[in-house]
Amino acid sequence: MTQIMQFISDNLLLIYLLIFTVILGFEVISKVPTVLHTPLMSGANAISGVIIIGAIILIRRSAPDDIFSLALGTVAIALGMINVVGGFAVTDRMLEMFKKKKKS
Amino acid sequence: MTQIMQFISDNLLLIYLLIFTVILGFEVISKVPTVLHTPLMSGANAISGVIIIGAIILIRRSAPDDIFSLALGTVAIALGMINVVGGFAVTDRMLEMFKKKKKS
Amino acid sequence: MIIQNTLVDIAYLIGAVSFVWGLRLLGSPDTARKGNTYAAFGMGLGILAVLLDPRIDGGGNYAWIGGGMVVGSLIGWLSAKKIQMTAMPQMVSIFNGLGGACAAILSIVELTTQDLDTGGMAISLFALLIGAIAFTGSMLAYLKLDGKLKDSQVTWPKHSIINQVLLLITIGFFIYLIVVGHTTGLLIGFLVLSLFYGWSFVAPIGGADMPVVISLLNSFTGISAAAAGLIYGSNFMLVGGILVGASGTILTVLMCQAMNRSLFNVLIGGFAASGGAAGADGDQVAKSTNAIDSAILLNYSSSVMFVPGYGLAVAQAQKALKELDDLLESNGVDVKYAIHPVAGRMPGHMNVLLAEADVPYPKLLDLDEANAAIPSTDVVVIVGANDVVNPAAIDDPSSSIYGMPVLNVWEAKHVIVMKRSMSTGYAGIQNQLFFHERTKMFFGDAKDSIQKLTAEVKNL
Amino acid sequence: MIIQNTLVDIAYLIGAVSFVWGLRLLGSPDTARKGNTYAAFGMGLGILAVLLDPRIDGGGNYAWIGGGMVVGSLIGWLSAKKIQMTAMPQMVSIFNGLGGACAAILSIVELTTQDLDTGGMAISLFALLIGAIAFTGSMLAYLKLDGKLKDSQVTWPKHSIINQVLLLITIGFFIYLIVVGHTTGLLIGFLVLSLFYGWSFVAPIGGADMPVVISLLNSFTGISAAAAGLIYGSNFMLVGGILVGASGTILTVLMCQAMNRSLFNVLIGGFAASGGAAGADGDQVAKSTNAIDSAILLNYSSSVMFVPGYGLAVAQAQKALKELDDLLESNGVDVKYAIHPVAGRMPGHMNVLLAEADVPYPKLLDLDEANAAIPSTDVVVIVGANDVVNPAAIDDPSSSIYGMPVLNVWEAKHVIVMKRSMSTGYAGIQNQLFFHERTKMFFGDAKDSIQKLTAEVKNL
Amino acid sequence: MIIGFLKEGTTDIAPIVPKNQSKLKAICEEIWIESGIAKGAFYADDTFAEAAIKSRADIISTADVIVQITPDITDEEYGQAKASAIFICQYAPFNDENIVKGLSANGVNAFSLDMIPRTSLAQSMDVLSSMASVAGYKAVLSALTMLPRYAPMMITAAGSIKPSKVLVIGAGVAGLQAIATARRNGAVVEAFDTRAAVREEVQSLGAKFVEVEGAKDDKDAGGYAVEQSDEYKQRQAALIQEKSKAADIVITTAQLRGRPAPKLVTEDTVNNMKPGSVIVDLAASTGGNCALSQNDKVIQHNGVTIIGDSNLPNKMPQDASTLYSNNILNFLKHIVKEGSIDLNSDDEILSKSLISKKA
Amino acid sequence: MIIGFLKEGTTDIAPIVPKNQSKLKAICEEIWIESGIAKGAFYADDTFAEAAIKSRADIISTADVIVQITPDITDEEYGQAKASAIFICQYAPFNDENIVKGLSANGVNAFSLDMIPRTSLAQSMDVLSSMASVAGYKAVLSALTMLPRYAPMMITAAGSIKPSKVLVIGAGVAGLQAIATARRNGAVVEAFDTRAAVREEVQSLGAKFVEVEGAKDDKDAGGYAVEQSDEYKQRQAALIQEKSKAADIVITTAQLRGRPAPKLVTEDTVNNMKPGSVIVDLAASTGGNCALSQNDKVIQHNGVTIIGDSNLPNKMPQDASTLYSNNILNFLKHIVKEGSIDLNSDDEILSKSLISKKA
Ligand SMILES: NC(=O)c1ccc[n+]([C@@H]2O[C@H](COP(=O)([O-])OP(=O)(O)OC[C@H]3O[C@@H](n4cnc5c(N)ncnc54)[C@H](OP(=O)(O)O)[C@@H]3O)[C@@H](O)[C@H]2O)c1
Ligand SMILES: NC(=O)c1ccc[n+]([C@@H]2O[C@H](COP(=O)([O-])OP(=O)(O)OC[C@H]3O[C@@H](n4cnc5c(N)ncnc54)[C@H](OP(=O)(O)O)[C@@H]3O)[C@@H](O)[C@H]2O)c1
Ligand SMILES: NC(=O)c1ccc[n+]([C@@H]2O[C@H](COP(=O)([O-])OP(=O)(O)OC[C@H]3O[C@@H](n4cnc5c(N)ncnc54)[C@H](O)[C@@H]3O)[C@@H](O)[C@H]2O)c1
Ligand SMILES: NC(=O)c1ccc[n+]([C@@H]2O[C@H](COP(=O)([O-])OP(=O)(O)OC[C@H]3O[C@@H](n4cnc5c(N)ncnc54)[C@H](O)[C@@H]3O)[C@@H](O)[C@H]2O)c1
Repeated sequence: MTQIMQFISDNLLLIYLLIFTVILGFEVISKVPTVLHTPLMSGANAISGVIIIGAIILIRRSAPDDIFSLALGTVAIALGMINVVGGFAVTDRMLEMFKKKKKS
Repeated sequence: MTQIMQFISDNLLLIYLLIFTVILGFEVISKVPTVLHTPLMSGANAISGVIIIGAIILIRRSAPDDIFSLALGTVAIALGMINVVGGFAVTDRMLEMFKKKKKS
Repeated sequence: MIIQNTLVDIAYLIGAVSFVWGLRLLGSPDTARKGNTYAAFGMGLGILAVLLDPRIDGGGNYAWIGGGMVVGSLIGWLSAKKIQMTAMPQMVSIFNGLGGACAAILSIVELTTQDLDTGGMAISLFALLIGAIAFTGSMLAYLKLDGKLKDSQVTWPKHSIINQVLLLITIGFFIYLIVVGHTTGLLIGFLVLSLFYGWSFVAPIGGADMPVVISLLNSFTGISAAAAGLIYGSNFMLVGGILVGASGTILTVLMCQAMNRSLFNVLIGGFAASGGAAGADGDQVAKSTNAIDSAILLNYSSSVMFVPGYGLAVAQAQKALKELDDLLESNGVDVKYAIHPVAGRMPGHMNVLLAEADVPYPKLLDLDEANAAIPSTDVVVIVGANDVVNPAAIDDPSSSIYGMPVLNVWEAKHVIVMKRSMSTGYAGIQNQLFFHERTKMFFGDAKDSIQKLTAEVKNL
Repeated sequence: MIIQNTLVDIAYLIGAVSFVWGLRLLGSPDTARKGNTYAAFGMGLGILAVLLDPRIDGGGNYAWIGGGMVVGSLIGWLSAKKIQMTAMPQMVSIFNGLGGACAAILSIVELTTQDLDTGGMAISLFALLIGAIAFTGSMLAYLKLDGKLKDSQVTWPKHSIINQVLLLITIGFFIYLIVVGHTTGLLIGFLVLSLFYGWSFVAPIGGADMPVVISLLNSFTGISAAAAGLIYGSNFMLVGGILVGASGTILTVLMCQAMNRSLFNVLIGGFAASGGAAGADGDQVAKSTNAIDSAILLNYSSSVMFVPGYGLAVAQAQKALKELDDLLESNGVDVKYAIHPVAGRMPGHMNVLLAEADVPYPKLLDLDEANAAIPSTDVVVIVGANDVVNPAAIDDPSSSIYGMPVLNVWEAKHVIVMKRSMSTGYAGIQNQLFFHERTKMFFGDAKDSIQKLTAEVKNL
Repeated sequence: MIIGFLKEGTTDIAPIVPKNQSKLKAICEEIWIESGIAKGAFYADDTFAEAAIKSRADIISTADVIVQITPDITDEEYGQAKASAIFICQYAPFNDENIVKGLSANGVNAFSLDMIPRTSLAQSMDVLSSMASVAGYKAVLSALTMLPRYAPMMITAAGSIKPSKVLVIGAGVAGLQAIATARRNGAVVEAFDTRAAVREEVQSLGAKFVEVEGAKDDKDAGGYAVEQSDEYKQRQAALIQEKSKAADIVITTAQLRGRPAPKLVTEDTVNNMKPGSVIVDLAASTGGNCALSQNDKVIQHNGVTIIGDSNLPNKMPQDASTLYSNNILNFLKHIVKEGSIDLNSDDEILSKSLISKKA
Repeated sequence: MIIGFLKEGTTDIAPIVPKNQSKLKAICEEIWIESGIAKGAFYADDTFAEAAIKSRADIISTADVIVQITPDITDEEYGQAKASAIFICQYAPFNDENIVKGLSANGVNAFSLDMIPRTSLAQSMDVLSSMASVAGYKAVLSALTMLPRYAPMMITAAGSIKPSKVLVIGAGVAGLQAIATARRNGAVVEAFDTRAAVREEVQSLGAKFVEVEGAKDDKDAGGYAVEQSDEYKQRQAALIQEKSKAADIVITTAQLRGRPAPKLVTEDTVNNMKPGSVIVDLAASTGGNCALSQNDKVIQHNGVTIIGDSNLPNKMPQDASTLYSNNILNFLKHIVKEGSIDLNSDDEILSKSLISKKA
């Protein structure tokens, strides 16, 4: 218990940031028209590809002979990159239909 | 320069929090009807009375014989409290007109 | 101890989230009141937390604290309760000024009693500066708003140049103090300068722009509170202050937009621009209104009377009007139409139009019925009529329409006049109704205006 | 070095803000595309930053990184480009699964190669669990959505009980690993269990609910990325992950609401509830739509044809319809009305109604004109008509209306049918149009539906 | 195939209008018309370029199909026609069963357009519908022309005028059209009918439906009204009297197929109406819904004008002719298959409207 | 003060209706009426409980104010009246300057209601406005009754009917009301006037304004139209011909005060119109806007019906009487101050309408 309490007190700023980010995430989405659900999901999915950052860190800090880490890390990078690039590209395609007509 | 840079790197989490809070502040207000401008201003003003927290800290940590700090601090508390209590009360009065009628 | 620490931290956290949530709810008419309560709750929690925080060591001095709090609460509560509705903006201004003063005092104490590093000193000085400006600025804004001081009494020639010079001096002083360090004397000088700048900053701004200024000063107070939060290491103050600073700034911009002006214009333009009220006749000024405010007025009233005139026909707004009618009725507002016998350009013109829009006959009142109903009507909305609601027919024997029966709309609680400009109607005579104290002008094509109004009512 | 550090930190910060801003813009049709670009920009900035961050020490190994990135980018780009519009949700599901897999792999490496404290271990295990679930769950969702697997092929009897037991076991295992510590074997076991649970979790959920599931799994991936952010001490990952986690959760709830179901219902209800499509005739199911989707469809099309029928008269929706017409016209949509000779209940019934709403005569097409125009019409909106758009008149010799000329609305690109239920019209016969692939049903009173639609078009 | 069109003395409605000539040509070889066939509808003979102008005798003796509005053909003339000749008219066989007997006895092949079933499919051939619609429209205009008052509400400098009240009794095709037309003109409209299904239809036109409780079920009457119980009739009479008193215009369209029209507006009711009010009785030809109405006459009774007219379409001959001629065209298009008519077809429309066939 | 109301042979409009009796009583001692004064408006004598029924001779010789619709009083009768007696009629002095001369010669105190200025204030007494409004309304109904076609568009199973086109020439009070009524009935309406201010008014009723370039400025004509140049008239004639050809109904209301009505619809134009079309000429009494129209007659020309009628309010006598009687009441209320009329007042309404005063 005290441990958890201590953790909270130690990472207070982080917790503030977390909570505020969550509120921001809610706030920003809360009034979205139904048709945008899928593109939004797709865009959010692409963002969730930030995991790639972790993969890059992993490889960068691995020893050049740590083949295990390097191989797995590279696979992870490839997977993450598919998520990122594919995700944004597919979202963009979905959103093509919303190109605004000029009002006459 | 380096000092500032160092400061940024040191307080990164704080800066994240600041920026996210600013965004949240913008986001939360951005679509407010004109009639709510005054009540909103009033409510925000009441919140700005958080400065009272500082005044309380000031007094609490002052030595009981540090009359200068205590006197000024007490004035500060009183002023801040007027801001807080008066602010919320006045806002509430302004908002009385928005009591929702039951739709018939 | 650690548990109590954490509980206090959590209380702060909840308080901060309450601020965010409260502000959010304050942004919509339906939830605004709840939002205010949330924010107040957050504040209460924060105060409780700081009173109980075991990490603050020192004398305690709860008597002082209690004394200050009781006095402040009482004054705040009483003044908020007995102030009149119309004087509330002034009150807010005073409150805000006091908040600023509080920040300034704290900074002074901090600067004089604590041993600060450069950063801490810079922040304290900043809080002092901003707090002091907020204090005197708000006070002047109050005096102006309350009519205690006229614009002309507080401006000097070339005021805006003076202000710019003052600003430069203040900034210079600020930097000097940070770099070179401060003495008590210098501090007092800086305080006085800041106070003076706050006053001088607000002085040339027109009385009508005071709400914008108050909002701006409010965000200043918020920023100074945030700065104080940094000094005291309180995330709660920091977050609360920043929130107010950010939303206050946005709000200021929105208020300027609602007045069709830029913030720059307000701050620099001084009086010159502030005379730009919508329509003026000699020294009479007609008040204008907009869709959102009218929407709230209509939606929260219990009886509304439309007075259609020739402008309704020109704008072909009859169907839009009926739609607004339906909407209001569905929100529980009682809606009637007052048909003046000569409204329009042919006998029965209004009847033809309203029949086209399918307004049921029982909703149409003729002159006598309408005049009987007007005194108990909350809002009369005049849609492109002019001569038929001209009080000159009753009180100006020299008028060409003197003696003609008209709709005595000015007897209603509120009057909204929809037309495109201040120009005259068929009879070519000015209409004093537009300058009546209960009248607000809603300029624009009638159909347009009604549609905007409808959209806003739907948004409520 | 410190400068470079700070620049990297600022890049991360800007990246994080871009995520927030991008998500915000993604929420409105007009700005969605820009939002996606912003988010992509933020990601690019983050990747750049991590590649340049001088604080990461180790082998560098840029070849490995480059290889992985090139391969991943190519695959991602190509598959996004050649996928068909209709298959995009599946694609998103795969992408999401890969993101989850990535998180799981990182966690494994972390757990096996690093020496972690309890907290770090807990977080890594959590990321592993969530990532693995997202991976297999998404893959199954893809297979189901793509029709590669039928619901019945992957469910076992009492599946939901099995799932609950599985969940308990998984949690137990998770706690055990944290408390007791892990070996490689145990880790592999945990991985397999997690993967299996992800699959089993999605298995009993009906195919029609897959989009909701994908959204949920997406927020899982986000959370696992955030957890990884904690492991690697990256605020950027943390913020990005949390944003996705939060908005993904809200989005999931919104999607459920749009389907008039609760999330609980979707997750636990399995197939049983998923059959609740709007109207069904035997094994035919009519697709239903709603105001927002119809609004976008209408607003972004270039020609719309209304087909009024007796239901328009019953709902007295003619004026509401005209208002929608006006609105669409003002947005550049070409609007026509197709009047079937026997629509309504008396000769000229529709004419009377539309004249009342002041629809100009040239907008009214008679049967022949309308049938000529329909194939080039983007959307046909049928407002309370039934018999007059019944294809049985053309292709079902046994029908009592066989031989009557009808409006061949099914030749248009999209058909929206507004009526209250699936019930029949005057002639009392079923209408195959409602089950046509291009038809969507918009249930409700016609006036109501139209007004909702209008409100949504205004919001666009 | 030759299709011949006969003129008729009693109506201005024409069975053929110029714009339908070419469409008819698509299903027959020749069109024969009498001179002046569409004069009443403002079409001169020279507008019929694709038709041949023939004498009545020629047409009767030579044409394969002979079309007229109402039967104005003697038994002798039937005898002069070809044995296979087919006559198309409105015979109104439900009013007089001897008509069919007579035709059959003469061995005439006759279609009666008023026997076409009232289904969605047949509506394009349904002359009862199209003419009733014209009648309902014209009834309101006739009434408004006679009415000494404004129809719409008028709030003017010279005083406020209340809107007129219109009571429509019988909301079939004619009644509904009357409701729509009266509402257009700004009158306040109430309508009354025994058929329950009509309520929604009346309301869909923005009028008020006046209900008498306890009407008989009419689901199986094919859209026609059924006779009601005596008690119901009493309640109905009371209600009509009450509503008529307040009304400025009463339009009655209630018919019972094959029976005299119900007397819904009694003399007493008329006496209680406001002077200057107007009654239009579209059922006048079958005895009238109003006790005082006289067929084809406009009479005054205690200041109330009573228009008894079952043939109002005749007052709007051009458009009525267009509609009627379209109905006939659609009917012919339906029954003529590859240039001939199969009288033994079991097509519902054909078999129901074929009232007499040469044995 | 005794106010007497005289009956008149030529109109059914009554100068007094029962509901105005008590209001009149507020400004005078007695109301005297002739028997049958409002019979044409469907009010029997016994509905005038507050008035006394007197003979014409009694009224003329005794009443202080004598009211009639149009002057149907002989010089001899004027002689029998009291010296202070005041006559109120529509004398139409602008049509014949001898009228005023005659009255003055006879020493008659006479108000002419058609001389009331057309200001906002006077509108409640303005009989020209109220009657023009009735005329415009009735003109459309008359035309629609005669028209062999539907007014509104009808898409029916028996074919699609195009909406009728109505051309209104002269968009004054009558013209505007005609526009509104025609639009209500579903017709497509175009209107034409020389006064530029009318454009917006026409459009405000949803009709299309047809413009001829180069009209003369009429700002100072007090709401009345001015004579136009010859070139303008030619362009106008061409346009009217073109529009009339397409029109089903033409309603003309163009008047020039004190001068014969402009001939806007020529014989040639009529010949070019569609058979069955209808012209209503509200200016018939001042010579007609249509070359062929005959006052108070309905004639046929080449299949076109021409209704020449300047007295259409007579066809709607009850409401027209209500309005007219209100106008008179309002006028009396305006000029009677404390029981008497000051003929020397400089009130604009009084002085402008007082056309003859005993020297
Ligand atoms: N009823 C009759 O029979 C008849 C006949 C002839 C004359 N008149 C006279 O006409 C007058 C009628 O009085 P009224 O009050 O109905 O009309 P009015 O006095 O003529 O005033 C109409 C007002 O509508 C405004 N307007 C015009 N177009 C508009 C638009 N599109 N949107 C919004 N407002 C618009 C105009 O102001 P803005 O330009 O500022 O927008 C104008 O002041 C009386 O003086 C009456 O005597 C009546
Ligand atoms: N035109 C004539 O002269 C005439 C005369 C008599 C009969 N008819 C016959 O009437 C039919 C006309 O065809 P139609 O397509 O116009 O009508 P319909 O086939 O009768 O269908 C009308 C549809 O409107 C829907 N509806 C009713 N009230 C509604 C409301 N408030 N909001 C939304 N929808 C509503 C009903 O479905 P829900 O209940 O599901 O809402 C119904 O299926 C033809 O069969 C024709 O032959 C015509
Ligand atoms: N399927 C189709 O497309 C089609 C076509 C034409 C008509 N119809 C139906 O057939 C129905 C009958 O049409 P119609 O106009 O020729 O009918 P109709 O002329 O026989 O009768 C007119 C109306 O009078 C009413 N009526 C009879 N007795 C009455 C009484 N005692 N009191 C009050 N009202 C009384 C009837 O109910 C009917 O509504 C129509 O309402 C219509 O729905 C259907
Ligand atoms: N102030 C008031 O309240 C009030 C009251 C009544 C009338 N008025 C004004 O007075 C005007 C005249 O009214 P009126 O109806 O008695 O006019 P009117 O009867 O004299 O003429 C009818 C119309 O015919 C038009 N006309 C004349 N010559 C024409 C020609 N050659 N071609 C086409 N059109 C021609 C006139 O411009 C007028 O609009 C009205 O339009 C109205 O604005 C004002």
